[in-house]
Amino acid sequence: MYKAFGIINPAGRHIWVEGLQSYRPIGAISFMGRYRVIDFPISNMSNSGIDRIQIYIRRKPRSLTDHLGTGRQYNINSKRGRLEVLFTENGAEHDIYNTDIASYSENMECIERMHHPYVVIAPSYMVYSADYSELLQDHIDSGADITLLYHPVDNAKEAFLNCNTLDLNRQKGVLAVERNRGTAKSRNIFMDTYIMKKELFVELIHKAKSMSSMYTLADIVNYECNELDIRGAAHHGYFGSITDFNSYYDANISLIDLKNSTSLFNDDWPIYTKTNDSCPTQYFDTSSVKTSVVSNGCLIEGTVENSILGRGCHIKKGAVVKNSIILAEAVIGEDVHVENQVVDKRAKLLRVKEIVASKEKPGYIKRDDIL
Amino acid sequence: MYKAFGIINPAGRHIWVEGLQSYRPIGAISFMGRYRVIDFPISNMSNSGIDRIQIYIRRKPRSLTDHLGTGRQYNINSKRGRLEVLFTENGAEHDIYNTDIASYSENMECIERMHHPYVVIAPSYMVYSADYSELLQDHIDSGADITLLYHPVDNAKEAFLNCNTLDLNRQKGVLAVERNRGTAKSRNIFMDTYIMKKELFVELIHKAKSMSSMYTLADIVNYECNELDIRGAAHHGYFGSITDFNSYYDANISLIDLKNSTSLFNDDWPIYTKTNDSCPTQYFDTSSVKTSVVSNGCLIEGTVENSILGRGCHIKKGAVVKNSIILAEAVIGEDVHVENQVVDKRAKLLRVKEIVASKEKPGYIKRDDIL
Amino acid sequence: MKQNSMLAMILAGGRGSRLHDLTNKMAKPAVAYGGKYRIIDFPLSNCANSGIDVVGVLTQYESILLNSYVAAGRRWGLDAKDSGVFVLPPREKADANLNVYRGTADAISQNVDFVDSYSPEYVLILSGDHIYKMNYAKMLAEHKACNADATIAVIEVPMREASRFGIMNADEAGRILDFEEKPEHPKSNLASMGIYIFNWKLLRKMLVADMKNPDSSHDFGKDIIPELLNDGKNLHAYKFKGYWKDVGTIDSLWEANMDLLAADNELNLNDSTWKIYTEDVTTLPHYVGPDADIKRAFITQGCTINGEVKNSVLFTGTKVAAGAKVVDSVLMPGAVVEEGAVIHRALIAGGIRIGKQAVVGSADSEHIELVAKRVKGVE
Amino acid sequence: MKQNSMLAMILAGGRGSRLHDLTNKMAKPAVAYGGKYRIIDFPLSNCANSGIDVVGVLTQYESILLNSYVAAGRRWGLDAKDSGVFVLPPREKADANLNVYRGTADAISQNVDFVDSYSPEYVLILSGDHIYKMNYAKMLAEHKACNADATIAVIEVPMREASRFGIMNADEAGRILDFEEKPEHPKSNLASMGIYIFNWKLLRKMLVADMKNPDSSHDFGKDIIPELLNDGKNLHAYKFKGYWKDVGTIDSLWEANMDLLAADNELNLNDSTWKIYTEDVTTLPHYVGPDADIKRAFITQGCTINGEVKNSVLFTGTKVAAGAKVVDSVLMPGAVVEEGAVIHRALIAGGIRIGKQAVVGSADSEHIELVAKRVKGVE
Repeated sequence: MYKAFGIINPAGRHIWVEGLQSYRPIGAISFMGRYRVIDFPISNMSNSGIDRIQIYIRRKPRSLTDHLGTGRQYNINSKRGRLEVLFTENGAEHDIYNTDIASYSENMECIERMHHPYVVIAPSYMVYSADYSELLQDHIDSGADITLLYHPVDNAKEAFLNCNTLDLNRQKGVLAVERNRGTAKSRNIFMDTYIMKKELFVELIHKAKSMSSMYTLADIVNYECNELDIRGAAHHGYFGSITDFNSYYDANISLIDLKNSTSLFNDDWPIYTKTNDSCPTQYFDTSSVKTSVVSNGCLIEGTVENSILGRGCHIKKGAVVKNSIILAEAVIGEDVHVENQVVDKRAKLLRVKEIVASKEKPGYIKRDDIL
Repeated sequence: MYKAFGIINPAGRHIWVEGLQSYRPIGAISFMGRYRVIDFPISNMSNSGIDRIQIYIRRKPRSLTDHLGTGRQYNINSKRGRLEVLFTENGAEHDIYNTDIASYSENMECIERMHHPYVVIAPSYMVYSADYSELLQDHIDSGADITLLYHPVDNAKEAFLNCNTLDLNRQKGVLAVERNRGTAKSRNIFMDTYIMKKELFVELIHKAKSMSSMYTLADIVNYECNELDIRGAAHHGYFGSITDFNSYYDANISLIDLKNSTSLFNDDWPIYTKTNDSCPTQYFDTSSVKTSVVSNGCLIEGTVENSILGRGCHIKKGAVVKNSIILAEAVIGEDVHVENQVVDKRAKLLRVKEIVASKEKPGYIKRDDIL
Repeated sequence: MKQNSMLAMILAGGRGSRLHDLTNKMAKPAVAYGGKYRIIDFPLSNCANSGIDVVGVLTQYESILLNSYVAAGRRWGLDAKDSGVFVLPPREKADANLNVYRGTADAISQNVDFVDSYSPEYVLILSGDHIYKMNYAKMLAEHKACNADATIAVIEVPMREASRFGIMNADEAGRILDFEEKPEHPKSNLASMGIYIFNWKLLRKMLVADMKNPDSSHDFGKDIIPELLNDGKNLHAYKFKGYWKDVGTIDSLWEANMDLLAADNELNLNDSTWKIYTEDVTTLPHYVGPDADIKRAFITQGCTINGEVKNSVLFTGTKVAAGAKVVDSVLMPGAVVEEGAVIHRALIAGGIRIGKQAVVGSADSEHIELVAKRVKGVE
Repeated sequence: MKQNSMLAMILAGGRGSRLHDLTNKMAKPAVAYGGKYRIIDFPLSNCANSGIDVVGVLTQYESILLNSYVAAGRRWGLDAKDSGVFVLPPREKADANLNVYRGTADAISQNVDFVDSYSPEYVLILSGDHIYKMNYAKMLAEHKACNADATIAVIEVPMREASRFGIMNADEAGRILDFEEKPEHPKSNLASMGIYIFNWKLLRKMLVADMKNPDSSHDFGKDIIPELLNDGKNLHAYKFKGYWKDVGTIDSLWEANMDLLAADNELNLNDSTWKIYTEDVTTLPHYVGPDADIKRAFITQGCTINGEVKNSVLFTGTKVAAGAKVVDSVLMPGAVVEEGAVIHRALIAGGIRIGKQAVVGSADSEHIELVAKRVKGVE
């Protein structure tokens, strides 16, 4: 499938994973122990035959560029294909002008250089599996101008509150793209995934820019709903949207459940990531682990339940880890009790023996912190 | 040689290659047709066995990160070794606070993480060959605290005006590091290359920062001349310092001369770069080329003299190119006469038929421009 | 394998003995071509550009250079996570001794386990010694669209030359009716290019049967294709248009190089949408000296030219000294022409030195002179 | 080659027939070890970590898996510009037919042209089937410092076991006085590890002579080393301290895996300054179910464990169902233990399924049971 190139769009200003995002863009945040969030959209593209991918990024690029390398781990041909990291230099972090349109516009030259007729745009902050080559074929066959991917949910009152929704007619025509206001249970959550002709994409960028410096791609697509043939395509299978700290926590924890993880991961649709060459995890005499996902390189002497351990964690004797997400190389010291926490990379929980939060409001321990 | 890690330091605020540098950092500027300036320090490090290299960068990172990839083209083991691009996020372009010390300081965590006892620091804007493993061994054997590399020249009145010089005693002890004021012909031009213990380096960063927010590494080393045992090591062979537009032009043109290029390039000390997979250059019936360096992928129908052609240039029938540096994919149209020019990437010189400057003040044609 | 579930196998075992001294120390697919390439770069780059991730290369004769050359799959970008170029020489097994490949089909048969380990739906069989650019993805699409059991790429050749080829007779829809190897009286001018797509399950069955057949020569053209036609399978002819050359002799290798000098040469190596990838050589761009005179030439990096070069192709690192003259010739990698030497209609092998004032070849010879030993000049 | 001008050659041709069914379809160096590794990962990672860029791997027996495994040099970072892992099977030459390697020295002799193409100063000869971590750069430094003609790595073994090894008798400075292959009455306990550094010029000369010697068995230990000693060459013994294991039998392979369970095991695979690199597998981290009970275990990604696992090593993608019990055992990649099955002191080969309620091995057996075929359980 050389018809389309891919774009991984940056998180907009309404999306912020408190704590974790101070150190890296959402795409570079650890997920399910050994992945980064951005592994999902890139693997989807690679598996769909898309081998020219632009990744837009605004700040703290190091962890992301380190992780991506030249894209070989995503099985992208290093001659023919290319992962291109495009930087946005203008505009500060929480700036209201900080839109995806601004990023595209600043790198317009690189977009115009692509010779593919179509573009597939997917977000760096959503986790799902989807075959874009099928979606593109359907898009072409349908004759639509734009196809938007959505996921029907029935918990939109309490979840996906930072997401957009699609208002659809019976023919799946999109009537509006609007923010989820939590007013109804059943909603079609917009997955921030677009398929359209490259030409139309360029046109929309220009138009959005001329209409308002604050317009996003979703805004301009919403504006065009009456003018263009915009259609929704329903997504099935696991869908996680990481738009704030709680949704990050929930998405991870929900995937401990084999039923969910089986619907996201399957052998025919590999999710690639960068290997760290860690050795297997070592369990000691005193270990007790249940219902957990454990990455390589850990040393486990304590108790772990309903948790996710990143690479190279050390759970010492007498330590108890429950309902928590422990990022790489963290140390949980002897007899330390951790519950409902996200423990960031290399944090060491040694002296304070009780670090417990509620499930509704999980806690966060900063990177490199010693407690 | 796993004793040292490498640092490629960024160009300070007094260094600016007018025109070219608007689009990319100096390190990413094309050199001798197929190279980038940064290929030289990285190849020197790789050939010396240094396989952990930090590259500091401030702005317009795309062309540099694209070019560097994971460093495989520099023969750096992709598991054991690492090219790490470190970004400086604070401080604007021409900011007076824009010092190398500020960059190091912002990324102190990454420097402290290195477990090598020594550091070799080389600039991204100087072109030379040197074996750092020998220099390091000499440094260790000498017992000096810091070794500085210098190049003795006898044209310091008119050249190297943006460089520092070393004031040396008879034992090659450094008495001062001071700006070349063009007051004497013979000077020891400081090659902005340092060898010292990592610990001392970290100490100097802290000290410089505490003394003045505007202090550079060279400033603090100068300040320490009385306290520390700082020695000069003389460099032999070709030395080019690219600190402004004229020195960029001169360094390129001087290397057309086989005598100079042979002293920079030799089979035992490969200068690596990223291949572009261009096919060989095609000469047509009407071509006439003399005393020039020609990269692959060009189509030559016209006349080229004492010039350097980048990859994929097209010199059309009747065109005359003299004493010029033509960057990749530029087109010199029919009967266009170009003399003493630097023509940036993808520029097309089609309609204006005379583009001639003087050798003393060579001209510059902007990237993507159509004349 | 995700992209199109097709794996490629390149037959690269042949010596190519009509290339004489050029193939003493290397197999034919490793022979240099076009200034900076080796012949096998073409099928390998075609694979990379067609989105094929896994390529097996069947080697045998003097495979050391070829093996290490293709093993570095990075050259064609075939070094990503699930990609690779795999060298497949004959090997010793628990139930079989070390044995040479007895034919093109036998080479695949002996590596059924390799193919199986990727469980591809389709297998593409290629020859390692043809020069051409082809999008195998398009061929696969036609194979699928026609519901073919096997698809064979064919090219129209001049009718008078047809008897030198394997000729396919196909109906209008492209279904192959019969196949004749080098027919005296060819019925069509559609020559097989030796490029096949098979449904792997079917081919696997055929190969297992073929291995047991004592009368078989274990060759695709002679045994497998006729057998498939006998069985009434749907064999489809995929018509290829474009440059295609099998360089079997010194004359044709020279000719293929000369083809590149035409302003609008059909192979067009300068096409950035279908690059041919090759070894990345660490040399300077080429240097043209003050006394050089170059017209109609194809010159690559690492060369140093100070003499006259006309209508010639200069490979990596060649040198032409002042006063020397190279006309209608090919200088292979590292060849050196000293002061005043004159070369006409010759192919100078890699690393060979032509001494001062020496005269090699002649402007009106019928055949091209291959120079594979040092020619002494005036001392 | 810039860094230390030493090229490595790994001898990986052996079948390792005492590993029985494990080596039916693969050579011994390809055998799985330690949860996620293959044995040959150790010499290859050691090379990468020692700054060696070019490695030749001499393969022969059932080399398909091994060839394609090592060909992907990216696994050890050996895929940079001037780096590479090159598979060197026996080959057909212009002046020689396809022939198996007759001995360790013959394997190098047949590839002199490969070594020559890199013109190294030193050649490091390694065995592909030993488990250890070693910095060859240090060994080379000692080789240079001693001005040795050849350096042989040795390890102290218990005196009573010395007669199972090739024993070096060296003086205090480390100069080797004599060498005895499996001596009845060993004079020292310094066993050769089969790791040699040679000055290439000297070795090259020795090999050419050895090829012509009709009485030679073309083996380093039996022919080359004794010959060097005869010639009065300076042979140096490099003393290695640390974990080193040649896993020749099922019992020793099992033991080497069990060694990893000790809290302070000497091999220490968790050392981030000397990582062992291996295939990058695309799987989830391992999943531990609600009914799992794991103590003293070494478990890697892709496993699903819901039963009892004690004192065992679980390789990539193994499954232990609820109610199953795995004790003192090794489950090789993809092995599946179904509900209620019980395994003691066994080594379950890759992909093997142990059926429901089946019982395999016993807690007090002398030897380890190798299970290489499916064990049916209660249906």
